[in-house]
Amino acid sequence: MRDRRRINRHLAGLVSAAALMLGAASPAFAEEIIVGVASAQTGGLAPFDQPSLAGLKIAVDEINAKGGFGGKYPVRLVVKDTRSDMGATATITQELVDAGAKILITPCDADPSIAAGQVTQPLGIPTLTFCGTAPILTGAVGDVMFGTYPGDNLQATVLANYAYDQGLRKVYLLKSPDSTYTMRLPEYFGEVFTRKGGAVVGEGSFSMNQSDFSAEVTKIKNLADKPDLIMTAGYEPDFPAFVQQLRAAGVSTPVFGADAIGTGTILGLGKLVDGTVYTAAGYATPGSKLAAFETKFKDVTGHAPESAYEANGYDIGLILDTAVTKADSVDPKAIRNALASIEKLEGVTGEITYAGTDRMPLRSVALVKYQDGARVFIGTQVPAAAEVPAP
Amino acid sequence: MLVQQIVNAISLGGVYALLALGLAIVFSIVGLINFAHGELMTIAGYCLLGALLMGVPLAVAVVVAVASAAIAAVLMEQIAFKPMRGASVTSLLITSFAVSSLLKVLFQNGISARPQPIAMPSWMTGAFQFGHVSIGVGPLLSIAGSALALIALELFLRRTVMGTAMRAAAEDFNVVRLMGIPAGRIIATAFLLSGLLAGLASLLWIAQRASVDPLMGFTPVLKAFIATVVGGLGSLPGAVVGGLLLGVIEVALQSALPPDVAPYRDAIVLSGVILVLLFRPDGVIPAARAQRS
Amino acid sequence: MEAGVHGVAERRLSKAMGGALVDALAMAALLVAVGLVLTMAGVAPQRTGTHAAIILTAVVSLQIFSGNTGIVSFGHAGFVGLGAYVVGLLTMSASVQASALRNLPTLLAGHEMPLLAALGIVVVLGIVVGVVSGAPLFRLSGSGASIATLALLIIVYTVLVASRDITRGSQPFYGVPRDVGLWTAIPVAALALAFARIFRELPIGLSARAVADDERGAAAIGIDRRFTTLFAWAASIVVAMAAGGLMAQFLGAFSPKDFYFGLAFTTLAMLIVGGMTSSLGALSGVAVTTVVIELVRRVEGGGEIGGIVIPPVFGLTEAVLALSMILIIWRRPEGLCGGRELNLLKRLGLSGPPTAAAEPPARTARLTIRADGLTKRYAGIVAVDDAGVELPTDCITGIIGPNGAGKTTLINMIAGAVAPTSGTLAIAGEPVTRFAAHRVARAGLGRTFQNIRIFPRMTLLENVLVASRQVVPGLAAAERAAMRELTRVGLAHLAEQPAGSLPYGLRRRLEVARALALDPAFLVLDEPAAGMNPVETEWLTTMLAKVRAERRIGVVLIEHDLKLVMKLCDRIVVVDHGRVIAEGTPAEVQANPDVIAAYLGSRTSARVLAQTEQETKPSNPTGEFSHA
Amino acid sequence: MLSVRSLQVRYGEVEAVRCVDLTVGRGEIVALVGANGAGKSTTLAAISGLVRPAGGSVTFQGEDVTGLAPELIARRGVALTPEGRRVFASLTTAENLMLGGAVHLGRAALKEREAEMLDLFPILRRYHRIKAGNLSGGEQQMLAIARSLMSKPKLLLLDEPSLGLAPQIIDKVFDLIADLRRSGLTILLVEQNVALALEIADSAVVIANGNVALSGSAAELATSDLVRQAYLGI
Repeated sequence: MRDRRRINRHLAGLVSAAALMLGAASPAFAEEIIVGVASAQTGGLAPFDQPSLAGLKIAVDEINAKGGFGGKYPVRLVVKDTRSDMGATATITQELVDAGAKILITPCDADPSIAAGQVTQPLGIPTLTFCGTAPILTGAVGDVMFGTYPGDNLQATVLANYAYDQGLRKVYLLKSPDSTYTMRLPEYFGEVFTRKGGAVVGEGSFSMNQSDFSAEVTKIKNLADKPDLIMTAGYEPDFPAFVQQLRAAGVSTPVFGADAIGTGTILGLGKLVDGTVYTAAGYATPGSKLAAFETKFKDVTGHAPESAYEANGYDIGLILDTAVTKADSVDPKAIRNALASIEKLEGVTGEITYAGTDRMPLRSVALVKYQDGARVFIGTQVPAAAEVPAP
Repeated sequence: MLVQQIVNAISLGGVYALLALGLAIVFSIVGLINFAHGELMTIAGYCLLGALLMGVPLAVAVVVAVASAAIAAVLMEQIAFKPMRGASVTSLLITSFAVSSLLKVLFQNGISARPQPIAMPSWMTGAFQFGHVSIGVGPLLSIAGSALALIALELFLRRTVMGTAMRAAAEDFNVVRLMGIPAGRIIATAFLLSGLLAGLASLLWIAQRASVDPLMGFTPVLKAFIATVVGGLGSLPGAVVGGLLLGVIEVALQSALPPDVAPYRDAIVLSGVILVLLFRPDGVIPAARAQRS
Repeated sequence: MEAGVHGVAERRLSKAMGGALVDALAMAALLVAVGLVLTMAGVAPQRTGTHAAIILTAVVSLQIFSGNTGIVSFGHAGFVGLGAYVVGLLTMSASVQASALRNLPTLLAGHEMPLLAALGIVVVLGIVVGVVSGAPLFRLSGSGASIATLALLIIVYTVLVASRDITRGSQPFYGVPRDVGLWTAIPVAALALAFARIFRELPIGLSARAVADDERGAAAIGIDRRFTTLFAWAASIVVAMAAGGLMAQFLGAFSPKDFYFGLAFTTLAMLIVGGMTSSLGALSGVAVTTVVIELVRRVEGGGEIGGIVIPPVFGLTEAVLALSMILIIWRRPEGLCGGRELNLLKRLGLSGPPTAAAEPPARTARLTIRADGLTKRYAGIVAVDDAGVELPTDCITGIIGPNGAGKTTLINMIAGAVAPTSGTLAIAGEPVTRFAAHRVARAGLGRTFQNIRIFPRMTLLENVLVASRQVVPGLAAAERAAMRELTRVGLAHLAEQPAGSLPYGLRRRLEVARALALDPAFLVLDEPAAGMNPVETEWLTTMLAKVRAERRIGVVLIEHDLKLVMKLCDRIVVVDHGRVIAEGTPAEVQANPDVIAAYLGSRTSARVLAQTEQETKPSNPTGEFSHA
Repeated sequence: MLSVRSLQVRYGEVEAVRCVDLTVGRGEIVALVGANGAGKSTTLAAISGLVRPAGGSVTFQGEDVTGLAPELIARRGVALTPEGRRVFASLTTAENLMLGGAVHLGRAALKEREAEMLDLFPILRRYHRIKAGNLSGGEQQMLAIARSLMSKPKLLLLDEPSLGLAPQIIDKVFDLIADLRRSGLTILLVEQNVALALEIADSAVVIANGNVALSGSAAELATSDLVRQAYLGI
């Protein structure tokens, strides 16, 4: 069986090589374009990669129904599970490249994405992370690496702007050293917030997956200088635990968070999270593209999207379609250049721009507030590039 | 503030104690450090979720959840650990790792990799005010829950034949069998109890975090493991003491460490564990084991 | 080249070491061959191979420690990580460093070393880190030590995460040059594997395996468990950190979570699948697991194979790994290789046991063990109460007494296995009170145990070699000395067998041979004849008498078989209820009413005594212990 | 009542019992004697089910019980008082006694039997609520025997009851064994102290190196030179 697979792979290689030559000779010939997906379908990153892939698949099916990228290059997704393992990600990336992938999608985290990017960078193959948000990601790899989701610094900027505009001046930052996201996002927030004139009155730390916040809460409660808001990038299960325990201790200071808390669990907390503001890649207002996507997603898969990653996955499909259309070629370098020049693409999550950025998209960030057990849409912001703190 | 932190410490330590006790009961009888204990918690969580989704009242759902963890524990023993009886502690430990990782894959692919929300009733997030001190319903519930469970377990171990037999079996399993008490039933009871404790701890844990996910069992079982080691592997009073101690130390460090040092908290706690082991290799309260010549 | 090494093996190397070198070369050659095949197969297979070779290095590091000492370590993954960060920092370009690590201490900044130099530093650092982190391990043993390694894993992880200025904390550490390919990883892996294969034959490796098999038995032949464990730990940490260095340059970017429980479990699983106690086990574990993962993951993505559409089943890899691990533990707890090494020379029939050395010279000086007022109290019970004895060389002393009288405790105190509550002890005039067992052993006391403590997973030769090399410089000479003792107890023909396969009676002989290999001034035997048949007992008696006469050593034995005692011993010490109640020649002791009472109970003894007085004694030249 | 035929027991490679035959009749005391390591305790362990015989058979009251789990053999009325007493040190005297009869007797019968045992061993009455670990060696031996008797066994297997006890205590224990026999209990006694054993036994079996070296009536053996040779090595 293995031999046959290998022969198949060799055949695929030969076919694509032949197709490439043919393609060069006659550009009208419809050729398949392979999108390699090195994603974590199991392990710690699976909660992010699984929904992202589900969204991407829907987009690809739709695009193929119309003839493929740019209407003429049928798309084939080759998906391999990295098991959330770094070494496996690098190897699998190489395999996908060997299998003829012209575009590569990497897991929802900076580490494996950088490891994969180091394989694709020398080959010039455009590489997009599913939803990695660490802004250093693209700089660490080079010009083939693209973020798709709003970066940590971008989200923090939008949040800080909003908080300052609401007249809040003193912030308590709650960080966890356990991940880039939980550590850096509040720090970016602090940076923007102090630059605007706000003050950081205290910092606390927590360990992820350790639901007990009582000591931290007691500390916050007894702060001499009472904060106007608490900013954290903690998510499940830490965020619900924190808010529950904070409110139970009688502290009513509003808590701001980032996109990872836009989930059913947090919504399910009801009145506890009243006043919590968070960022999102997009917001499904009635009649919006996102709302339409969610309906569509439910029709196709039988269940509603569990997060914003499904929509983001779908948008990756749109981004790639746009880039290939623009490049009008399956040459990775051409696609890369086309990607880098995308400006104000209307995705289902909002507006996406790569032109003029370091390939972490400058894109719209939705601000949402939990109120009375429901989500209230505050608005969408695209911050000025200058406001966003450096990675 | 001090009173409040003490309450915090007891409440956290209580949950650790329940978990540690679950590990210790099984270890004392069959010499297995069951790392799949965390997955029993996850099973309880999913069953709680399932029951609630089917519209079962909370009280009933709680019973269903705890019972399911207990049944799962007994099944786990029957399927995975029974063929391994008498194997070395390390073999058993590693088998339990394998079982744990198998179950995680099952949850991730069979249910969902994403956390599933479990809405806790709002009264659980209230607080009582005692003068300057306000104490949350959550911590109180967890203190009361752990205390009741510990008392119930103590009564079971002291007042019933099976309980007495289990204490005896922890000391000298073979002699208990010589009294005509079936080995299988003692082992099954040990797993049943550990499952009940895991289920209960799971409820208290979930009450704090409001969601279930496939990987949720890992952190608590790690803490429980540390607690049992500090307390004395296989010693039931040791497990309780170890759990409480760990809770107290964690809360104390969390509230006392300056922000610069705070990230090193776990390193400090674990160095403490090594220190305890250096001076008391068998833990704070070593398990009573029959000396066999 | 192999022939050359083989030739050297004949002349200067010990047999075992020669065999190990050949095995090491064979395994290295295999790795190189696999590398060549992979090189031809394409870039992706090469990556798989590179990654597997690095993982192999990590698994080998685990094998060196856990396989030899028997302490399962969860901590190695953390040290792999430490190595990755060190190499990352040292080899990173200064410009990337300036942007990614702005607050890096200047000591660490701007080295831009080549990989090899960085690995050199890792080796040195590994020794330091190993010695420092090993401190708790060499004080603990068994599961306590195992748990301490788990704690170390968490500590290393936490420190890596918390030291943000140096490691970027939990953020990806990137910008490490990626110079590690198949032909960097394979030589390092081969080197590590060769080291692991050779390590087990080195004195320290032998000692470690002995400690793992039987801690008290090892102490009795002068092995310092603490030092041995620490040494094995430090050596393994060096390899682990080197694996980390390769990993750093293979991945280019990583963060602390890549070197946490996930890696710890994976490497441990691989080692267990292959078999923890041999370097071949490490190799086969990694090979089998890698092949299984490669096969299964091709299926789990789904697709069409031979016209049949297979739906994707993600998680299959993990599930298959977990299941195969459970199956291995159920069916082959010793792993696929059953804990055996390649032993190529033996397989090919090119190696036989070494020749035996000549007898050591007889001792000339008369020495004594002197115990005064030895007392041992266990919670409320006085096992030995103010016992004073003198045990000279060139004499066989029997210690007798009813079951539970305290004989074994007394012997254990003399041998350092049990610390006395009070009292003093001197061997040959040198005070050794409260010395640990291994120091007493080195002071010239060899012993056997009531419930035999041989090293079942080592061969007979290794069992004795580990003792002889304590007194004989040079492994080759020690091997010959070991062979001499095996010959003496009549086990030379079984030298290459694992000791665990010996029948009971022969185990006793092996234990005696091991004690004799220490070339002790005193040989202390705890119930040497228990469980032996009359022929075996007779053989033992003759052998002991001969050894005593030839080497003029002091023999001390506890024995229930009074026939043997009376026949063999020059002096007898009688112990009851923790006290020495009589001492003297066999005849003197037998006539002592206290002794008879102690043996037979007060009521019967009166009757027996009355009878004893009636019996005539001349018919029993060796003395007899009369009885109703 | 008990019949052991060609019993063979291995611990891995070690053959602890090679071939042992013995018969215990109703109401008898049979002594199983021999040197340390001869295979006496292993024989008892095999009869009680603690180790699985590698060969041979054990028949109790006409029923083949070879290789049954210890709990099943215990339920048929065989009680073993193990070597070294092995009382549950962290349990009270009362709890130790209770476990002895827990699966054999109902609640009321259990109380009654406990009272009988306390009459038989008055010394234990004082230590009723005391942890067994705090009792002296002799008291622990009494407790261990009483614990075995709680189940009203038909056959009592006694392993080295004199081990580690002071001479006066040993005499007491053996007086007690003689009393038990008078009350109709069948006893298989393993004892290293051959003189003591032969004094109270009806018949005896001498084991050496896992084989039966000799067997016969206690009176015969007590005067036999062969016993002295086999056991005392004279």
